[in-house]
Amino acid sequence: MTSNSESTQELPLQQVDRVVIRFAGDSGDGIQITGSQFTMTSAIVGNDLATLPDFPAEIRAPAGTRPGVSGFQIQFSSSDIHTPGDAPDVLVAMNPAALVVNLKELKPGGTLVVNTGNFKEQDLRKAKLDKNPLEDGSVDGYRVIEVDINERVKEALAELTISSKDKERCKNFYTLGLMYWLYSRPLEPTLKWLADKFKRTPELVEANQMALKAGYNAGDIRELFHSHYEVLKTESMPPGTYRNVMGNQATAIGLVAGSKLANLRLVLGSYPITPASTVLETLAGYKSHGVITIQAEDEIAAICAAIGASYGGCLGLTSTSGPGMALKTEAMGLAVAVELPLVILDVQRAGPSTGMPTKVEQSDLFQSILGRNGDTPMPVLAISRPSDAFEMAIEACRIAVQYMTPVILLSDNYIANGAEPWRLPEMDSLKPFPVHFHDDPSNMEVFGRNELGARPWILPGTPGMEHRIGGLERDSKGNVSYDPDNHQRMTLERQNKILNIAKTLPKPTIQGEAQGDVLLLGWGSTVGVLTRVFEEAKAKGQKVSRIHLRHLWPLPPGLEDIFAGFKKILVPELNMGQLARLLRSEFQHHDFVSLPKVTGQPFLTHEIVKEVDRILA
Amino acid sequence: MTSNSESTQELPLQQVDRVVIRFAGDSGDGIQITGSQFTMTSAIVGNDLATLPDFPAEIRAPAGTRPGVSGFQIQFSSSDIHTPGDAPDVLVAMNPAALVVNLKELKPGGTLVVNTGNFKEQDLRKAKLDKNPLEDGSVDGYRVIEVDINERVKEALAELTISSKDKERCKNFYTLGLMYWLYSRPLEPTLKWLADKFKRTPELVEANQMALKAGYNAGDIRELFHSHYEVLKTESMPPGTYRNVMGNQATAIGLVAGSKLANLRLVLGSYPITPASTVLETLAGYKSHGVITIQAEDEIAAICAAIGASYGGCLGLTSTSGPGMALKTEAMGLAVAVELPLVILDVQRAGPSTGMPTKVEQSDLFQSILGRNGDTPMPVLAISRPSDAFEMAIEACRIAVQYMTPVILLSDNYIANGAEPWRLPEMDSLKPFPVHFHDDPSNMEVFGRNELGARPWILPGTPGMEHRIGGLERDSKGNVSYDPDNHQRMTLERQNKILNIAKTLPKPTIQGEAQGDVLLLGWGSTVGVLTRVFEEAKAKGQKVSRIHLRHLWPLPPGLEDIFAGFKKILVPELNMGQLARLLRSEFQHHDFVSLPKVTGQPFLTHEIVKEVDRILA
Amino acid sequence: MTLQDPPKRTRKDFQSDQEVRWCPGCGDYAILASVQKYMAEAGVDPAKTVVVSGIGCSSRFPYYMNTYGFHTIHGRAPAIATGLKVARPDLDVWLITGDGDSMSIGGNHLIHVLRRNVNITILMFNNEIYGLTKGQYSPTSPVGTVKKSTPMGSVDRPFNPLQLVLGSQATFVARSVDADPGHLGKILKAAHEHQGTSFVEILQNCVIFNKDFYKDAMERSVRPDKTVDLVAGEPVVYGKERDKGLRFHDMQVEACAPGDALVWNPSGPNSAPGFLMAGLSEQAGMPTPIGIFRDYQALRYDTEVNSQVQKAVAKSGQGNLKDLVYAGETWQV
Amino acid sequence: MTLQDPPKRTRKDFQSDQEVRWCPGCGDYAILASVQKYMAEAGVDPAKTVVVSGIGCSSRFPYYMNTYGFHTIHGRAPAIATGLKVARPDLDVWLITGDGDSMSIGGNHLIHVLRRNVNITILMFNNEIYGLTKGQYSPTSPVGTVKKSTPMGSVDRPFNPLQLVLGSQATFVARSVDADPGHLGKILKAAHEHQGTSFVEILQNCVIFNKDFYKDAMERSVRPDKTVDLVAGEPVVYGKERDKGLRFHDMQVEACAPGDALVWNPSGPNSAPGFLMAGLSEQAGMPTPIGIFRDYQALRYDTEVNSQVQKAVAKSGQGNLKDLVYAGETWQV
Ligand SMILES: Cc1ncc(C[n+]2csc(CCOP(=O)(O)OP(=O)(O)O)c2C)c(N)n1
Ligand SMILES: Cc1ncc(C[n+]2csc(CCOP(=O)(O)OP(=O)(O)O)c2C)c(N)n1
Ligand code: SF4
Ligand code: SF4
Ligand SMILES: [Mg+2]
Ligand SMILES: [Mg+2]
Repeated sequence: MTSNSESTQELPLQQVDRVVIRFAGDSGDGIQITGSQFTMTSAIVGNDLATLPDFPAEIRAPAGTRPGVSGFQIQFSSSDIHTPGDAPDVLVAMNPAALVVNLKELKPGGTLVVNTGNFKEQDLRKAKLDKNPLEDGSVDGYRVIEVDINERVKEALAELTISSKDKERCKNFYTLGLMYWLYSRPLEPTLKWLADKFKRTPELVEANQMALKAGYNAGDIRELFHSHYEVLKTESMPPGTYRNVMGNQATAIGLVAGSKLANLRLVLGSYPITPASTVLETLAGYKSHGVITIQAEDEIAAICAAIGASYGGCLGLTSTSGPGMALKTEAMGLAVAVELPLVILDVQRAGPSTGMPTKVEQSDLFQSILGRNGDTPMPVLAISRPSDAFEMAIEACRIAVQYMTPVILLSDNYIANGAEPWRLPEMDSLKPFPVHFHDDPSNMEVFGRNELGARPWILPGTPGMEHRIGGLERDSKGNVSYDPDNHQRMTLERQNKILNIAKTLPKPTIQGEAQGDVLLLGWGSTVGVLTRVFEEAKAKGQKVSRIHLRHLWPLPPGLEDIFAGFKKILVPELNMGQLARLLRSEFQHHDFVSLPKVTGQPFLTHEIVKEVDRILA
Repeated sequence: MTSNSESTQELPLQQVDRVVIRFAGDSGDGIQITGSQFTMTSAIVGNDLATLPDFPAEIRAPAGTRPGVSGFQIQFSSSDIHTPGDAPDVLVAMNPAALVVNLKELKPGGTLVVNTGNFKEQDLRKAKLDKNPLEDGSVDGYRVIEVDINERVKEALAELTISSKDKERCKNFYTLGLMYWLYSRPLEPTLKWLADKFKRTPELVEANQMALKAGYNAGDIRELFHSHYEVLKTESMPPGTYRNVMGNQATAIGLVAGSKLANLRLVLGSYPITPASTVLETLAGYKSHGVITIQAEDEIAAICAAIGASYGGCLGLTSTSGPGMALKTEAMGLAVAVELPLVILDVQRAGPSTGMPTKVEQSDLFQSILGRNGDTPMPVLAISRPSDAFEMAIEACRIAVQYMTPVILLSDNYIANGAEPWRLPEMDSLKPFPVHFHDDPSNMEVFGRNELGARPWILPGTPGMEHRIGGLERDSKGNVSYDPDNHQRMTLERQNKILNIAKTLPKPTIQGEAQGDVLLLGWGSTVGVLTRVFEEAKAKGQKVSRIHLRHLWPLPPGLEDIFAGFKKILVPELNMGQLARLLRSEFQHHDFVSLPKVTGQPFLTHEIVKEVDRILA
Repeated sequence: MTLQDPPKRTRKDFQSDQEVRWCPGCGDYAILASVQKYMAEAGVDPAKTVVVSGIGCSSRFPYYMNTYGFHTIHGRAPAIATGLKVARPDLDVWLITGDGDSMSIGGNHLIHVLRRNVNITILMFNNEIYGLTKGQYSPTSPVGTVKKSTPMGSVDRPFNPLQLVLGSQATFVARSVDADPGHLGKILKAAHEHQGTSFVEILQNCVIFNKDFYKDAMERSVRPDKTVDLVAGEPVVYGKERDKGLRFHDMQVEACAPGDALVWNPSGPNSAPGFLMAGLSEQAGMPTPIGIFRDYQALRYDTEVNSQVQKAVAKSGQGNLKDLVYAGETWQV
Repeated sequence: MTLQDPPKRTRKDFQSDQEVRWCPGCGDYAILASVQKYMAEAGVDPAKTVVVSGIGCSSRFPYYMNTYGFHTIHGRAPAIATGLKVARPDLDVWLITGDGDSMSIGGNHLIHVLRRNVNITILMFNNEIYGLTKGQYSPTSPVGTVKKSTPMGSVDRPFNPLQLVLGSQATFVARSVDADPGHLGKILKAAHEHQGTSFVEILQNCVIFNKDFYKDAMERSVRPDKTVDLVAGEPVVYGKERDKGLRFHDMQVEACAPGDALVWNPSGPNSAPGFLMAGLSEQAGMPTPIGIFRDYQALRYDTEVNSQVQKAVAKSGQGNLKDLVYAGETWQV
């Protein structure tokens, strides 16, 4: 049953600027692979792009059910884009559950590709549907392309000897082929990827490649579509070598880079937790870079192992997410007290408590900046996108070793699993900051301070420099001290050391005019959507500018001046307004408007646009 | 060698309004007992009083050393007082270490009582002194009373058959007797206390009682002093039944009271930690009140056991200090998520990390209000003095059960170990707030909400009401939900429930005028010193008023109006300015001046007075 | 006096209205069915039953049980269950946990609940993997395990779960397997009837991340020859033909004729026999022991804590608030 | 080739400039002296030595040692030591802990460091009390302990520390006592020489809060008759006259003539003999065992982790940052 299809002599090739596709299907359907292949190929053809994977919470929810639906949205464009798009132009729905879960977000008049092979009685039942949504009017108003992908794949692979189960597993590549044709993408990158991926089972290489081509050809022989499209390569992308990268991967690479620039061995202590686990897994694969990974018994042991490694003269690192951060609280205090470098990566997810582990939120900000017993200041940085992770990870390492302090590096689920083209740095643009261990016994002030306020780092094993450190308050020699004045002085020194980091930070750059009605202020993974909002506002002639904070504590210099240029400062956050509250306490004389969102989903452009319009009304 | 003593026929009895005595000696000398006996007796004669015990950090530092010095300061008065006093009028120094550690704080011209029996060569050596401070001019300018207490006690007890070691142990009661005479206190309360304390060893009752009387008589037979003093009973104390109480003890009693008013069994899960341990120890003695105490394996288990008990329909309680709070962070989030009542008592000490466990600080405020992963709001209350602990503990219990929420109750080391007269409440003035468990299966919204925003509390064991709760985000029936709108709604409901508590709180009362130049704003254990500062300012004619916050989150109503009446709001805190930062973020249009102090010691009156003068200058 | 018969219940009475969401084929389904079946047969009252769990695939268990349930946080269920049981000794408390939840992050609470001997029933689903976080090795994975976080193989020696719990003074220790509902049912009964903490390790198949890890011993065809079931009062004999016996010699286990086999006694004060047996499968040629390794009566924390309260009340009378407040030296102003 | 003699050192070389601040009479002094004496005799290099500790009276130990030292947080020293030793296998890492620090709050890290067999030496000072927090009972206090938080006596069964660590797959397990420097010195040497995690329980007198708790077995006058020293290769014989022997029978220990006594072997793969012995003093009439319960070579985590790194480098070459950054599919714009 193929509908909406007419045979015309030649299908027109239309150029479009940007397209949003959402792939949706059962988590067993290989949706994430389909999405990431489409991403890779689009990156290679030179589009700008942004992605939003959406996993089910369960490992394998029962096939065909609504909780089992896995989604992957990509926006790709011939001009700059910054978000995966609010509403998809095309929805590919591999089963009824995927259709009903996603349909309401498809653009009016958008294209709906459905795999009718999965719309049988029992499929509808699994999705808890009484009626077939393809037949009850639900899909009216959309351009519906019905393909029995199951059948088509079976036919295409009829001659292969692999099991019918294995054949069925190829259907995502058929789907991908269809989309490649529709948007004029080359097959080669995926063909190559398949050859590599299944190199131990050549029959699977063949089958998947055949399915991909069959899907492509199905489009080509005009079976289905009225026209096909071309999204040209972005001209605005700066020249350079690019690579497609996921956030957690780029973070891992950046941390290795940071340790190398510091001339230290990287030692990760970690306990698996969604969505941070892949950082551990990635770093476990970097042993040839001298990286050591310790999968500890819990988050407390993980940070403690990292502290032990830093004490031993390596760069200690620990990676986790919200509940794990909570557990590390006490040990963070120890690292502050003994003034050892340490990087603490928090890939945030939706809370409180276990919350929604596979959803995004920026709600660990307060915990990071203020959530420890005692006066326990610690620098906090935030990654804003996969392609920014490398640089921010290096920055975290730099601050940690130069200031002898633990540093919190915030990421989130959206960055962690999102992918985008990353313009690779020139290697010699990376400025090393090698650590010099202190080894002069004639000058043994363990808590003496250099011009930055940092204490010397003394390597255990250095003859003649034996000393003791610990969590009790201590004097400048490291010995326990209950002296009142000493505690006052040490507390101040610890605070000033951290505040002084601000001096080394650049003043944030303003996108747009330095004066105006509204300053959009964001941090972390909202960068894309805020850029888009800014552009829309500018297009409308609104006096809106934008800055994005990469350093959350200490705050970068120059904010007072920047804020003075605007009537209102709009702070959209994926939490209940944490940064806004912090800014109000630091800057008393400006008008901060908080725009909180806590649905576990990223902002949509129009949600913020609406708020800007409201403020300007 | 007794100096400064002249024999006159009759010693004058002078009336004085207030006196500050500091007892100081080796931690083995029984200084804390001496101090608390003086306190009890002064309370019974009707003085107002305030105390400041100062323990050594070590259990038993080597005898005679400076780190082994234990101190106890008491101010007692015939009029209202609020602090243990800045500088002592009398210093009792039982050994050279105690002398050198404390001398610099004695008032110029003050009285110094020294036990010369402990000023031998080896005693000086233990205190790391080259010369005898009694002979090198160090004590010039003080009225020095030298008594060989060791010898006097030996003589006084010569006829007793107990060991000479046991005799020596009586010297603190000799000293106490001297002071009782000097300040005209009755011996009976202490004689009675001794009889009870040593009831199993009558020979020790006799010895200590004899020593006490010998000390008293030594004063009386005019061997030592020029005059003696009387501090009349306070007329301003409201009538009622009084009892002398220490902070941790009053807190424990208040928590039992809270559970009884809620008609629930109190179940404490705790892990020992200074200075909170005595709450566990006190409650362990209240078994006949149905109180259950679980000494858990760590702080995490402690709070979890309390959560388990609350889940089972008891009032769960956990008590700890800073590092333990840090460890409880994750579990607090669970309690917020499942919305069970729970009281978390944090007896603060100096941080960060292990810090200075026996010293005071108020630096867990941020951790308490903001230090959790996710948006995880929790009410925070603060006790301000031993006599206030009972009421605040009940208030914490009330909020916990009425709002189905964990509540943090802050105390600190100064309150915990301080003692003062407590005017006992009339029992029928205590308003019960009995819990009604929900047991109607026809109405089973596990996360439905009443008019306060609280969910129903359903007792496991209730037939027909079986349900599940957990840390994953949940819908109103308690089932796991990843629905975006549900998470937004639940997050809001959790936040509003806590913010709404403010509606039930009284507007803080202002001490002084509603308009003025400076509003002194404090919280917690600074209440006494701030009251004193207020009184001094008033006496000087400064336009200073004062409020003290008992609820730190949500903040009580009416603050905006109060703040509007003042040019500056001075916020002295024993931390780096945490409340001041919080207030700035909540109240944008007022001028908050932070006065931080982090020496591990309470504020002295003049430190704050100086700041007030500076502001007004 | 005749007791009233408990209402007859079926498995269905213990099924909640929530859709079960483990991966198709996961061993957790079989365990869920066994537990529900046992509860129905034993006439357990769902309203008096609480299932507490930590975090992990296994720990989703409470949602599927039509009893009271508390899905807590990772590793902390033993502490929460301790508080609950001490507060409410009348409730029947079950604790569901995984090898990661109980032996990794929750290790401390596990060993302490066992030491205290709180009267609860712990089922530890051991799939030798972290399922929920998608397949990292766990503290029960053998050395050399190649998984996501150990691309070159794990190098840490695993726990022997039963030795760990015996070392923690556990009073009831048993092992069974998801795929043998008959055996599992028997063990559940014994565990539930034991007074004190019962610890049951259930080998559980994670079909996604550690498929059939236990098959060498547990596959139906080899099971009789590769496992030995420790049953109190019975000789330690195994094999399809029950032709192989085991006995002790000098603190070792040695093979012997069935007739010479040791008669199993898990109930002595000394837990060393169970400890030795727990290590058996590490000995070449020896079967994997299942069944009951220890079943011993000892002091129970929950009971004792409550009886101290009763004693205190009996001695000093039910404490009254006024006495507490007005205690000690008081005076009038 | 002759090795250069290590510089001769004395106890003084291991004494820091900090005043020792335990209570007069505390058993910690004797242990400190024994450790310093052993280190001097063994020619240990203070600069290569790190003493890590948690929190407790015992954990103040590092301040008094003229080596590198890290006084960490309560219970976490094993995790910190693991990170340190893995990062710096060249350092000699000692860990000082108390019964509360290691068996209460630190239980999880303790069992995991033992399982991993990280090459460090752990000295656990067991005074059956929380000293630093002024005398609450601990997880090693016997049932019925009346202390500040247990006015009616404790009701939780204690750990047997040696059984707990053996259950955690410890490879070296020993027990000694503060008051017997000769024995303690011997044990310190064996523990330090063992490759892998060594766990030494040292019974330690807290004169303030738990004075002489161990005197029934450890007082000098009764010690020979009330303790039995387990020494590898020697018969298990004790008594002032060495007239009492012990041997195994059916997984029990029984008394026998000295000539029939078991010859002690702590080095087999099976730790059940040590486990059985560790429980001995709970058996009426039996002595308290001290000495070495287990001494067995096994895979070491610190070594293995580092050798995987070396293997990876050997296989793929020393990783270079550019290759890492420019890996995978790249393209030019
Ligand atoms: C504090 C915290 N740390 C980490 C996690 C992530 N986490 C969830 S389950 C799990 C391991 C589960 O393993 P196991 O107990 O064996 O259960 P299984 O899924 O195998 O049944 C981990 C690491 C978490 N939820 N919370
Ligand atoms: C997180 C935390 N919880 C509690 C404490 C308080 N505390 C310090 S030492 C200690 C117990 C010490 O007992 P043990 O390890 O046996 O040492 P000992 O003093 O007996 O040598 C406790 C509970 C702490 N410092 N930190
Ligand atoms: S991941 Fe494994 S343990 Fe978890 S549900 Fe799936 S099969 Fe079961
Ligand atoms: S309290 Fe006990 S363990 Fe601590 S120093 Fe004193 S005697 Fe030693
Ligand atoms: Mg598992
Ligand atoms: Mg101890």
